[in-house]
Amino acid sequence: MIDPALVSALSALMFVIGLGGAFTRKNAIIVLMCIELMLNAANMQFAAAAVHHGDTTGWVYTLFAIAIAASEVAIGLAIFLAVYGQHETISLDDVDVLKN
Amino acid sequence: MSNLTEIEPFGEGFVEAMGPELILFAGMLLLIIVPNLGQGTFRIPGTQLRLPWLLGGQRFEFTSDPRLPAWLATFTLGGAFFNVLYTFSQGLDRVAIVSESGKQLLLVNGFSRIFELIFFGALALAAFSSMNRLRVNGVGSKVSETELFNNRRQADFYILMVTCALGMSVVALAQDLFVLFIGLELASFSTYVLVAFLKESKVGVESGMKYFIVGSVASGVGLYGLSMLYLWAGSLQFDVLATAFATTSSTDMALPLIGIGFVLVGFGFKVSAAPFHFAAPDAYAGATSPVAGVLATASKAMGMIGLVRMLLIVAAPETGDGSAIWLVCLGVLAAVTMTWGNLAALGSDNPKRMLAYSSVAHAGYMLAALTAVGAWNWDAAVSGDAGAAAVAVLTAVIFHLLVLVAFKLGAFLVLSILESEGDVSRLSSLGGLAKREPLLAVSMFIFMISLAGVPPMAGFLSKLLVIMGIVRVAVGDMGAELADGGIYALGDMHWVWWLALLMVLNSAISMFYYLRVGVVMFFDEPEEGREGPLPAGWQVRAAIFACVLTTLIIGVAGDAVLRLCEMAAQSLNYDW
Amino acid sequence: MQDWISLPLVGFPLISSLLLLAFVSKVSESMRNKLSDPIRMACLVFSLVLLGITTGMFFQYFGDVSWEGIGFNQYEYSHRYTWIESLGIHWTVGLDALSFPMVWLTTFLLPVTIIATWNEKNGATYFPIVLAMGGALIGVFVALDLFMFYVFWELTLIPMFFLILMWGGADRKYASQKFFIYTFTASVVMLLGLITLYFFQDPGNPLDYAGSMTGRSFDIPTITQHALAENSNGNWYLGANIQKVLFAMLMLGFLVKLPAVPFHTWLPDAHVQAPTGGSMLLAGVMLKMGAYGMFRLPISLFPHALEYFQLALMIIGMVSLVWGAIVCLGQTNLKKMVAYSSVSHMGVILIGIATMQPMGWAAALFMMFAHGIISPMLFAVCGAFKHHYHSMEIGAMRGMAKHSPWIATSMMFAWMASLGLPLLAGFVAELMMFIALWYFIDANGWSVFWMVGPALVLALTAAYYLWSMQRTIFEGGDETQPPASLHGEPVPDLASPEKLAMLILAAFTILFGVMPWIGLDMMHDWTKQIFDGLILPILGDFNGGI
Amino acid sequence: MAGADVTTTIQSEWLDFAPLIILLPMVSFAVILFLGRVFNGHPVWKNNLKEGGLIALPVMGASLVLSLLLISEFLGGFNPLKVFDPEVADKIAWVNSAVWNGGSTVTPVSFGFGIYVDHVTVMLLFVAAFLCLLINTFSIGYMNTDPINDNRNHRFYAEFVLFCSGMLGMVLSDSFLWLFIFWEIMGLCSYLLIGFYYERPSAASAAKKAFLTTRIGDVFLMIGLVMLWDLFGSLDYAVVFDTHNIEEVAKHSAGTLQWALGLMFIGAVGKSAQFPLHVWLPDAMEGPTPVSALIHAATMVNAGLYLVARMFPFFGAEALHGDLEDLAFIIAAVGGITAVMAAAIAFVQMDLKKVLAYSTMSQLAYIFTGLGCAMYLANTLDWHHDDDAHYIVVVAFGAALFHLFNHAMAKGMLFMASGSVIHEVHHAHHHLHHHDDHGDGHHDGHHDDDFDAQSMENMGGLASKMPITATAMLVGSASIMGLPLIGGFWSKEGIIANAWRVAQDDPRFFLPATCVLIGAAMTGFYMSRMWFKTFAGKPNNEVAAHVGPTNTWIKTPLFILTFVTLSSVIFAGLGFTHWASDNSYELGEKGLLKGLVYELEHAFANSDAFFFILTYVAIFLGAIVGPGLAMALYGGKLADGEETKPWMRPVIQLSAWVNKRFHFDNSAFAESSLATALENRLYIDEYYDKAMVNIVAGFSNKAAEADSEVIDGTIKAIESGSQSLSSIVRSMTTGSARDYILMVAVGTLAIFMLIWGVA
Repeated sequence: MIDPALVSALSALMFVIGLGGAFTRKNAIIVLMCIELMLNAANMQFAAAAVHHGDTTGWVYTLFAIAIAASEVAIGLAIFLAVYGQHETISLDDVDVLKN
Repeated sequence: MSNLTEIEPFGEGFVEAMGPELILFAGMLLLIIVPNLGQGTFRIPGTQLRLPWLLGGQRFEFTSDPRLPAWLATFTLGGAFFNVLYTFSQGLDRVAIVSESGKQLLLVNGFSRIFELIFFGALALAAFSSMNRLRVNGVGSKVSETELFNNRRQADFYILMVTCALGMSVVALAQDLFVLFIGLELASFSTYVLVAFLKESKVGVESGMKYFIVGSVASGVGLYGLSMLYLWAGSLQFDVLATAFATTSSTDMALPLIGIGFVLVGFGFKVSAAPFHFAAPDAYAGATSPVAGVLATASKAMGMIGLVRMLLIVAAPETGDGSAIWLVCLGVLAAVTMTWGNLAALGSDNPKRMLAYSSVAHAGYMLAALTAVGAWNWDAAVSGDAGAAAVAVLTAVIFHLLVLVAFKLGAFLVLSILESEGDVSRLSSLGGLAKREPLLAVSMFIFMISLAGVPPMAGFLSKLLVIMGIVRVAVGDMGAELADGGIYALGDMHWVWWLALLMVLNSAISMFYYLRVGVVMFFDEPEEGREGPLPAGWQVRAAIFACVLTTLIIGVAGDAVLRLCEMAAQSLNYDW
Repeated sequence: MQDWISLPLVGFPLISSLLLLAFVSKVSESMRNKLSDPIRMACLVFSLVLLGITTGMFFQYFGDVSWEGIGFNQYEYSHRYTWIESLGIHWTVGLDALSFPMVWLTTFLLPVTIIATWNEKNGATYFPIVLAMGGALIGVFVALDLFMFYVFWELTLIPMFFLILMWGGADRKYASQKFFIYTFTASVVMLLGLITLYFFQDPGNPLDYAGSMTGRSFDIPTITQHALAENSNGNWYLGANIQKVLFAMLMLGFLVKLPAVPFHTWLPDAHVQAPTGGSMLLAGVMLKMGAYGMFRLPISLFPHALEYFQLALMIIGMVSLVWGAIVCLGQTNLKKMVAYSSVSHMGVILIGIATMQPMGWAAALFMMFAHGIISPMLFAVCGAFKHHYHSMEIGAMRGMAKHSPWIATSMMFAWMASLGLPLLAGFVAELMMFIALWYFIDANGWSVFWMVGPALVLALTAAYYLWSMQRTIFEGGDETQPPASLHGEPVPDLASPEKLAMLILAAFTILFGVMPWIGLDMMHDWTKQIFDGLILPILGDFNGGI
Repeated sequence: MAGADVTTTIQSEWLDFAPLIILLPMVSFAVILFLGRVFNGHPVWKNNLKEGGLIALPVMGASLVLSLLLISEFLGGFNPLKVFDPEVADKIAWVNSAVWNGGSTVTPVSFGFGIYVDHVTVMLLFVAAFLCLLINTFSIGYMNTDPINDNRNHRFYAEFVLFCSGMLGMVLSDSFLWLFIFWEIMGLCSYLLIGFYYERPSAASAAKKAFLTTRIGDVFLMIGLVMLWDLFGSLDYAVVFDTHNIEEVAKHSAGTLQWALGLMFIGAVGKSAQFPLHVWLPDAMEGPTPVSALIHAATMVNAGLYLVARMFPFFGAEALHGDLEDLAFIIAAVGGITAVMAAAIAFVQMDLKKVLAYSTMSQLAYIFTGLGCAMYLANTLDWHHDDDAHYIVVVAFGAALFHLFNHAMAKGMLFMASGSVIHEVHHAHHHLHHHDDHGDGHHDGHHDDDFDAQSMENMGGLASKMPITATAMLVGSASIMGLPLIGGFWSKEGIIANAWRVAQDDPRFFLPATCVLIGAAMTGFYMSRMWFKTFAGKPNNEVAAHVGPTNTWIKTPLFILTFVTLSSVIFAGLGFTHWASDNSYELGEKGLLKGLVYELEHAFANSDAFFFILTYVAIFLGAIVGPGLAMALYGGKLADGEETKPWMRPVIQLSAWVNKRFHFDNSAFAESSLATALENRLYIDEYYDKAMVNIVAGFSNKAAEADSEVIDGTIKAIESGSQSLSSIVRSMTTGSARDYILMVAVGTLAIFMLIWGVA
């Protein structure tokens, strides 16, 4: 069995990649993917911790988190579509009517 | 202290305990079903017999009324609101919803209920006053319609409001961090869509997108923090976390501290604390005003619950001689937030952005108050009755959040009237309001000076309470020590006193932009094309009037509300 | 005794004006204009009722209250109602010889202001706001609860803000905001001071009227009593350091309101832009709130700190006095000049306080009162000048004595009263300040050069007033062209209501100049009481005699 | 008098009415002003009541009668002082307060008002009340006949009576405080009356100058009073003159007392127009002539003298022996300098009233010198115990006061006479001009303004046209010049003699002594010059030739004053030179004839050789050198066919003879820089103006700028600073969601580090 610590380390890496990607990429879809990466990092950590503590609640948490991530994607994509309809781009840098 | 009743889900007493939530749930179902009722029939397969089953088809006149969903939502939220009030009047029972394994999932007590009061009140007002105004002609919209949305789309809007309320009430009740998080996400997702609801408008969708993306990142960080806490403690129950935190030696603090820090980010976004607030002004500016008002009041209160639970329950300040570990961090956050918000609002010409920044500033004031709680027993010699001090500060925070609904949401509602006749992205949109509708202008002025904290408005009392709380912690029992011949200097007070000073100075800065609104309304001429009477709509005016009355009455005679908040604060932690 | 203060003096003007305003805001524009006259009359009658009540109080008609012999920290007509119990907030009202003259002055100025600005535009809203202003001002003076005091202190800003914003001059937008924000800034610092003071009370020592949640009290008599007890033990109440800090914080709020140099720059802007009625109340009563507050709170609570900051106060007072006068001389705007003269006169009050002499304090109190009668007249004259000649520039209109003898006479009278002509109200205060100052300087071995400032100012004051009169009342005559701003219309003199207001103000200026004891005796009594009750027990030994 | 038992209180019948002397005019001020406002232009008001003149007249009469009753009672009872006892309750407690001297109680302090009567009071009371009545009479003739004053005379009379009230109040009040209060009221009236012709810029400016200049003196006076109060704890005469109190103060604060009195003296300098605060008086002649006569010659300017005379008890106090001699010298020196300076400027003045103004200044300076010398003597001689010394002091002080009396009467008369001349010249001009309008078209553009009715250039030979005026002027001039036996002779000789007496003791006093001696000659010159230029010789122009006689309202006071001035010899015989005496030298104790002989003996046959010579030198200078030069330059016969009264005929003929015999060309002097300087008033006004404009106005303009730029600028900088800070802060909200996420990440890192750092 894999040491939960390694899983945690991987999840930390994923989290950092996700967070870093979120503010370096322009395309909203990719940013959304980065967010998913962060959520998945958390999921992994939950799973690892559940193993570590031998506590089943962690699995439940993971499942719920996946559901959350899914609905997030649904909402996100819907919003991006609407944005594209109005702005004809989903580049985060170009959608900046509102500022200051 | 009333006894705690533990109930399993759907067990005996569950309906009474979960009354408001069940009302919301029922209302949500009604909102889904009722607007779809029509002459729809169901043909029994293989026959020509058509049974009317009322769904779909040519809808009834009643069910196709675009105002119907709003009424339904208003009654639902209002019903929940009054249900909460009723339970208060009945003397609240503490009820915990426990899982089969005995873990507390939800806890009904004064603290959670008073926040529900805030949520339902704000949402009910927002729903009620949105009744006549949900049109397409938002800011910069391509499509222009003069009619209201059809009632199906109306229904979407109000369903989201109700789900938002449901999510928020889960946040208020949750005793498990993850349950809290789920509630938070439910409310957040609803608000993302509400913000982006005007999909025909450029700014509407843009604000929605920004709010969504930044919010998602923040909750992603928060969730990761959650997972770290879980990794550390093996549970996300608040009491388990609190015990674990209190027993962990300071050398092993790394994991929980990172976890708590990450969770703070998630909640920080909700209360729009700097530097997590950036999406807020954009969101407020793009959303319809009632929704923005909800963001500034209910959503902020929701974030505040998270902070309170995390900081005061989990990472509670040590009961011995010392202060919370996060004290400096939160103090800095508070100072930066209030100053940033006020400075940014100072130069903002967009009334909604201005209110957004002011909301950031108010978040800073409340963070300062929480900081003070963190310092509650900073020095055994002079802290005095620290528990009472902590209750006082928390009371102040709750009171502030409560009255904020009246004057912050009220201000947004005034803007919403103007919004439904056109653009409100410039301060000059408010020009000549005093001539066009004096009572509205006076109401707006009252909201503004209440936000600034001018007596005798509720905003003054709340700000006073916050300052009093901070000073109380900073001064502690020095008075008694002085009377016994102790000698103290300014430097002997806890440094949170300086947060109070910063806070009053910030109030002074805020006076600039609040007053400017008054000047524009009472001094400037209306913009071209806006000279005529304002759009009609008694509902929104009634809501504004209610807000004004609340602002004034609580400002002048807020004792009862204050006691309610005190009771709520006391019920957060019975150790105090 | 019946409560003659809460409802009759405070509630009545506030509520009636709010009702009037609410009513007016609901009617149509044309109806509003029609309502202007009856509302004006109603406000006048209301304010006369207020004046009647306070005058009745003076003549001991209500409850046979003698204004002399009230001990320190004793109050007449006092009543206490619970307000916000959990915080120890009460609606506590009461009067003593410190606050009563100010209350009377407020009620006196209200009808006079209404008469003087009889023809102000939008009267239907203007007069109720003036009335509300009066109610708020009275509230400040009768409040005996820190919270209530602060509430009314800030409440006064709102009607004044609207008076300036809606009836002011061209630059009223800037001025009204500056006025509001500047004084608000200072008062929130004061608020923090008040709250800190609140929590520095000893909850162990059972406090009357303490809040259930806080264990402390906002009650001014109670706090004063505790402070007195502590101070007279030979200790500094709250300890030296804290006392000094709190004194400074409270004083900041009051100094800005007063205003003292260098916190005065809101005043000229506010005055120049304010309408006549606003200026009259602003200069007449609102500035005095600062001085009143000083006596009521920092001085009564922190006498040690007062002595510690004596030199600082003296310097601020001197600087205000001299700087105000010098700047006056450099003004070309009539109203600005008068505004700066107020700064200068407020310096007299500060100096009087800084002398820590009964006579100096009595001088300060009488100056508050006398300036409260004279400065409204100054501003009424300025208002008439502006109203009739559409200009505020000194020299825009000359030879007023020829074509506008009433304005000219009023102006001459007011100017002379303000420069301290004997037998007019201002002289007594200046004289007493002078004597107290010299007595103090001599007794404490301070340098004689402290006298240079006041002496210089006596001459400078005469200089700027005479200079302005030369360019307005004198010269010109037949050959002087009326200012272009009149557009060739004939030059009007004062209207009848203005005349009446001027005559009333002049009569009282003379009355209190010739018979100063009417007001001065009770002020003297108050200073004597506070010295007997507070200062002497505390500082008597401290100095070891001078 | 000093050192006498000042608390002696005797019941008096008329003392209770004394406040009426002040109150009657004060009330009539309001009455006249009010009636004038209401009835302006009404024929009854205008013709029958003379626009208030006939309301003022009986009021002033009543004041005079009451004053005379009080005086006669004072003289009859002849107690040194009659005061309200401070302990007696009927003194009005005007201001009550307290001071704290660091002890365990506060000391109550009270300022009250009461009436105080002594020799000095009585002298000034009579002068003021008497002249006020006469000048009121004159005003009715002067003001009401000038069309320029139509419908504004009520203002004149109102201010006039208010002034009288102030003057009478000042002399009657029982404390330095009330002296100051009434002093200021007089100052106000002076201001108003100088600015009576408000439409003239020169009048407006003169009024301002007068008020400001005297105000500067008043400031010092006020400080002096405050210091005095500090020393004695009171300003009541009864307290400050109390021998015991003075002894107490003298123990350790004699120096402070000298400072206090010195500062008070500066107030007197301002009010009495002495160098260096004299600049206002000549300009004050912008006011109507009765004002000049009353305020700026006869009464108000005496207030300064009165104040100095009031200080006498300090100088005479035994306890302060020798402590105040420096101040006495300063008083005398200021007087001496002013006497010469003013006389010199008077040499070149062409304006009739200006000559008189400078003359006033100069004569007041004489009185100051006299007072200074008397005070020096009182302060240095052991006069309480040594009878000779006592006599010297009393006579010295008496001479000064007597000169005050003589000068007031003479100068009042001179001003009224000059007013009468101006009035008639003006009328003549008007008449002529009016006449010309019909005859000669090109005179049309000729305005009143081009013609200066006050200039002596437009007079000459008027002795025949206006005999009574000319006589009054002659007698008045003689009195001022100190021609033997007439008016001021008695007092002036005394002043000169005392100055030299003191100079023998203290060489510093050679300065004032020399000045007054030279001044005598100068007085002789300029007064004669004025008279001859006005009344002798041929009319200088057409207008002067058409001047007619004057009216009865004007003639009456001239007549009375001429008589009073000539009666000076009788007053001298009655011992007026001992006026300031206490019980040992009673008024008229020797009997009139014996007294007169005594006085003559002292004047002309002084046993002391030094004073014998001095007397004749003075007479020579004042009565021969001065007038002689004037005759030589300006004397001349009347025009052919003109006749005048017999008593003036020899004077005119003498002047004509001297002019013929000794005439010399003075153009060298007239064109010298000295003459230019004199014409420009020695440039003093110019320097003051420059100081005012450059220093005061310049500084205040800079200050006003600094106030808005620096102090308010700081506030504005804070505002604009926060605005720009705001735009910086807001610019961080770039609009790009990426940046927002970045900030979230940064914030996360920050929280992490903050918590980490603490943990």
